[in-house]
Amino acid sequence: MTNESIIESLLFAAGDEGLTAGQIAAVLEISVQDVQSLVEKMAELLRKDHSRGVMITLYGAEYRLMTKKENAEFIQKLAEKPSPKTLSQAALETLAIIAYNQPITRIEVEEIRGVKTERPIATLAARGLIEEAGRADAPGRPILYVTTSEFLDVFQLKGLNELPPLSEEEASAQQEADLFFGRFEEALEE
Amino acid sequence: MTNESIIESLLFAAGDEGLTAGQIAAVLEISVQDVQSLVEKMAELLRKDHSRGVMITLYGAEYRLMTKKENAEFIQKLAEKPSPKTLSQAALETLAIIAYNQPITRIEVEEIRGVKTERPIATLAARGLIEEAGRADAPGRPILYVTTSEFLDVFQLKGLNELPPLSEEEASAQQEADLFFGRFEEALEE
Amino acid sequence: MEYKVKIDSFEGPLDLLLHLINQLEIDIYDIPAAEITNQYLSYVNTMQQLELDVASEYLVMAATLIAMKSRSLLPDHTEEDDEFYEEDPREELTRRLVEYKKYKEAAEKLHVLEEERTMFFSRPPSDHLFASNVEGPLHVSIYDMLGAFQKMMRRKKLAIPPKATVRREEVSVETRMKALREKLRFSKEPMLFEELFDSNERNELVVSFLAILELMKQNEIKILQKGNFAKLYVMSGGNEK
Repeated sequence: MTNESIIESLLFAAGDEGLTAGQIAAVLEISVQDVQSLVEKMAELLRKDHSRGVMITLYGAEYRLMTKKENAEFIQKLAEKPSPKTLSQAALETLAIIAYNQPITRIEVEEIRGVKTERPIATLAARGLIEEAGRADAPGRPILYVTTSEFLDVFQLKGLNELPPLSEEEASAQQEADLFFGRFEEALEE
Repeated sequence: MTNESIIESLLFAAGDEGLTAGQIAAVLEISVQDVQSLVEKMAELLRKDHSRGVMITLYGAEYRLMTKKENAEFIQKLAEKPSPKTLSQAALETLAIIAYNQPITRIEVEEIRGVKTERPIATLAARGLIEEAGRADAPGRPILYVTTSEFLDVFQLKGLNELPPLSEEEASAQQEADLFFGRFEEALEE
Repeated sequence: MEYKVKIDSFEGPLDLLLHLINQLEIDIYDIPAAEITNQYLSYVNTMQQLELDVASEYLVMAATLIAMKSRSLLPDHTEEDDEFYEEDPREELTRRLVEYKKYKEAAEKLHVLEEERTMFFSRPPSDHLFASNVEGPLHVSIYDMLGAFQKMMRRKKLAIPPKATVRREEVSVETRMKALREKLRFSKEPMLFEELFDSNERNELVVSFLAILELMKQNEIKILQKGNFAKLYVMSGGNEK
């Protein structure tokens, strides 16, 4: 694969946070200058190519892939159409993080998701699935969120302790060799 | 901007939520068939173009942009978290039995595996790979399990019809004979 | 301790039997009862000696095998023609093994697909997509939530250097006004005043505040407050009735 291909992969996976030329250079093992000229060339090609829907921006020190401004109206149109599921993946992710980590602030949720989470939180609050529960003892006193009884209702849980465990428990719980075991030994000895 | 450009923008914005052909069609105001053939053409171009780092996948009903497999090592170089653990042998066997026989009860799975299957089922449910789908019309009204859309995603399937075929080698004369005599026996018992 | 690991890794009696059949290179459709029973029992004995927990399923199978073996030692009292009417435990065992083997192999194929899938990465969906659906009954299950969570876990978060080295570019009031307009248009519902500030940097706070004032002045936005000290909400569309 070409360096252009790898850079596209990296910028795509990096999401809204983007990557610096230095980070890309470290991965490709080429100089920062080479990265800069490569990315500039890619950005130029993207700008000119009307069949492409993304562009590269330099925001602070980070390169980011973003959708082209010309297509914003179509993205908005998509945003206006209700999701085929009743909760979007973004909302479900956010809800899972809150459910398993409550009380939790929006910033903390965003750190886990790696993306802004204002709208999913607004949706979940409007749906009555989460609510505010005071403020964290942190700079800016951010709002803490918890799930509601409506959440338990919708997901048919008696309580939060009924949430399934998230990680695969290793087969450490020892299965007891039952009574049969003893009888079997006897049978063998006979 | 071209439809290709808009589709790229939409798929980019949707990220791993993905979009169905129907959702794209509604935004572009063209037919679902047109979307399908456009997206397929785009996917083909992406596959062939070594300067591109992303591809279009279809798991379940959703098209998604994903990084190409060839670039995985470069992304992993920068990744904060290790790859999630793949499923244990027990979980995979259980999942295979459920996938090919859904809906199915735990007892039926255990009959095939010849061993208790509570823990693998709990693991699979926690990973969102299987879900409950009502109860069987049998004594004790046991829970029926089916696979989810997340299952299709994890195993790169468009649908259940894309499951790898179960091995045919056992369809030997011997097994056919077994089948025949099995039916014959049943007939006799009636 | 490799031995222990190996024994521990069987997925039950059928898996162990398949292993033995493979090792002894015997025909799954013509299992020699005596040999397989002896081998099986020696494995189960080893498990006991190593003080592994031997699940009851292994012992049930042991009993079945012992029954099968003793049966094979008895003189065949059935007539040739009656052979198939006789319930042969070997046939039943073969059927179960063949059935189990099918899924064991399918599990291996699924594993290959699963491994390959971990090589593809996506990005998080944009914040403002699909989030506005707040009406109608909710048809969503805990499994949908877990599935979404797993999808998120599979995403790669790429490491970002410390923010200290980042220099913000200067943002003009005009640019900020445009951004705020867009943000409010996307949001449709009133947004919290605080939500309009993306950055905590002083320069940007000031520019954002000036932009909000300017938008108010131009009657493009409205600010709502329910009472003294209540939260400020901002919504667009001041100038359109």
